[in-house]
Amino acid sequence: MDEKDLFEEDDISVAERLAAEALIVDVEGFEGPLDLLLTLSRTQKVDLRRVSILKLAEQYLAFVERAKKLRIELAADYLVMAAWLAFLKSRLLLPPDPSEEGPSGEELAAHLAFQLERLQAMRDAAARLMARDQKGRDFFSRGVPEQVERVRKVTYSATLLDLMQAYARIRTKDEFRPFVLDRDNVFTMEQALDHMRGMIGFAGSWMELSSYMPTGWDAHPMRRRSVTAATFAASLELAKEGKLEIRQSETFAPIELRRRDTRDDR
Amino acid sequence: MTADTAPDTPQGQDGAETPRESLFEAPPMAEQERMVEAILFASTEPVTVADLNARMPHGCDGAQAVQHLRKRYEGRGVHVVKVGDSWAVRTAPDLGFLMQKETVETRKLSRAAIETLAIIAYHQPVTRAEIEEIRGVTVSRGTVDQLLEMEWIRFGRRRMTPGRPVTFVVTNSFLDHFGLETPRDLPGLKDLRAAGLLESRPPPGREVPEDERDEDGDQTDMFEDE
Amino acid sequence: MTADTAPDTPQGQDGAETPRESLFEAPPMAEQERMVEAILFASTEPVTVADLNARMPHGCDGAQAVQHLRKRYEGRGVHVVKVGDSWAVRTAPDLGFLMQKETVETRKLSRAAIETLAIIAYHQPVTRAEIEEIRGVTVSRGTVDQLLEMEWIRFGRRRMTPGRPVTFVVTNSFLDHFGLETPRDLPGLKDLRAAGLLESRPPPGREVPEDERDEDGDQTDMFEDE
Repeated sequence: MDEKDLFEEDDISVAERLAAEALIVDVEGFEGPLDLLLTLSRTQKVDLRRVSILKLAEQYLAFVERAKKLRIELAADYLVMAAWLAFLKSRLLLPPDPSEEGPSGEELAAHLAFQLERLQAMRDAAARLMARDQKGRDFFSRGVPEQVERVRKVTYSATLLDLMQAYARIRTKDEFRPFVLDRDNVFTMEQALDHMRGMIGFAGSWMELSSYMPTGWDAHPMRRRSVTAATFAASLELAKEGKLEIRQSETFAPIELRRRDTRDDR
Repeated sequence: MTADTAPDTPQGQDGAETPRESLFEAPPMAEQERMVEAILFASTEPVTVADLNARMPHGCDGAQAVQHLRKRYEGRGVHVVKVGDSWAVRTAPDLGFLMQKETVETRKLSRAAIETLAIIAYHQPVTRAEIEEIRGVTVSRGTVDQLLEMEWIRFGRRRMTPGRPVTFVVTNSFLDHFGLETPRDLPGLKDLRAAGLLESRPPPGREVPEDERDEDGDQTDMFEDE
Repeated sequence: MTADTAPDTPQGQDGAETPRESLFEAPPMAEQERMVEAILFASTEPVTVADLNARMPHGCDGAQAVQHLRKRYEGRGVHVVKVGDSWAVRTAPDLGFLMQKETVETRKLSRAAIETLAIIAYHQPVTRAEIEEIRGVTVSRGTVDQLLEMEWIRFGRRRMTPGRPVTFVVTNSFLDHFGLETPRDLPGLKDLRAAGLLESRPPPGREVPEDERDEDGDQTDMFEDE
């Protein structure tokens, strides 16, 4: 097998080779190229800080090569990493070209080492975290929590200003108010007619309109106006019916009424 | 202490007194008490002494430990109580009030409520019919109930008119809330106008005459009996 | 004079208990300790000091009472533990062996989820891109969703960098689950920081603008005030 030769050329141990083969089989199990690199670096059996990035790059490239030969489809990011490592390898092997821009091979290698170390550190931290005493496994909360009864209390707020404004609103503006009659202060024409019909029979001589008004309606100006208007309207109505005569000597003079004696209407 | 329970019987894991561990000393009573404490605390239901013994290391005396624990919790915020033949931790009965979480929500009074309240305040004692007459709309039962419940209004004397309708008056709580000593301290219409709250001229035909103050005068009569 | 407080008014009994508790002295500290004891025992979730104070009578000092209580339970079968700015009663971890019965099978977290959780805890606040940078692999939506759903992580402030990416931080539930008082108590945090492994170090050749560095300054602040 040529891929075996490839590994042999690289002079790696049987154990390493077996491990690499296991990696290939397990490729699905890796969480990305960095994870794979971290696993590969373990075969170097050195402290992560002293890992040979060059060697690691070679191991990785060999892995990818092998995977290709086995027709294992590698995800794109594994191939991107392979390309980058090939580039890194060339940088590390060739003497630095002063005309070339960008970071040196050593800088790039140092950063990769840092990334590996950091990933390993996070894995260790995760393991330590999970090894801690955990709730529901090592320590427990109360088995029968007592129900905290939620009492919702609603308080209503209103200030004196709210109150005054509300009252002012009621007493002044009626735009939102459906029409209703303020019966207290309104004397209707019907009432006036009823009232006058009772009186008219005795009104043989001229009498002022105001004397036909019911008592108790003159104290309040609003009521006074209402009763005046109603009584006047009622008298016009009675005149129209021919039961009443009306006269007024001049403008703004008192209006006088008397029964019209054409026929005894009683 | 429980040496009489046949040693070395392979009673198994469910046996309360698994004697296989009889080689070891039972933990000290203080430790047993800790164990009972933890078990009773975490258990989802009351635990029998047998169950305690089953769960504690061999040689433990759950019955005794629970008695120690019960004593320890005497007068504390939680008690160790016996429920049937089992044991449990419970809140001390006198602290039950702490198990209520009161959330106070402040809401604005509805327009209907504040208007009704204003009318009652300014015209008390006032009947429902009168409130409706002034507001020009029906007063819903809910509105009045709400104000009654808030203790801002209460029932006053009945009117000596046909039907003997009940009247409403404002309460001391109302006065307290609005910082008034008596209902007479309510600002009159003149004050409202001065404060710019009545800036609009009365609509034609609905003039508020000066002697409207008389009404307030009438109103004060109603409070005279305080 | 008192005609208005007619006996048939419903004002009486309730009016009496109008809460004016500021008139009363706060209960003695021993009593406050009992109350805190009852509240903490009754709750599975950690309770904030503010919540304690809200539930205890006016004038109580929950913070002080809980300290007394914590002392009282030292070495006992249950402990009073601090979780973030909240307090809870938990069984002593050394007694976990008694509790097999109470153990709830928790959903097994995937390796990716555990790593992501650790990265968020140690690097918080951290963006998704940073998590991916550390793990060298895309963070699947499901992983983050699972941690969010478990309420072990939550969204933190947005980064003030282009794109304003959201950050993730761990929650109080996380601290509670792992018995941590604060994120500063994470195991090995100090060593990791000393080793520079919690720095976000940009790959060489990619210069990081100044303001982005400032952000990282903020980030470390989270732990720095030890």
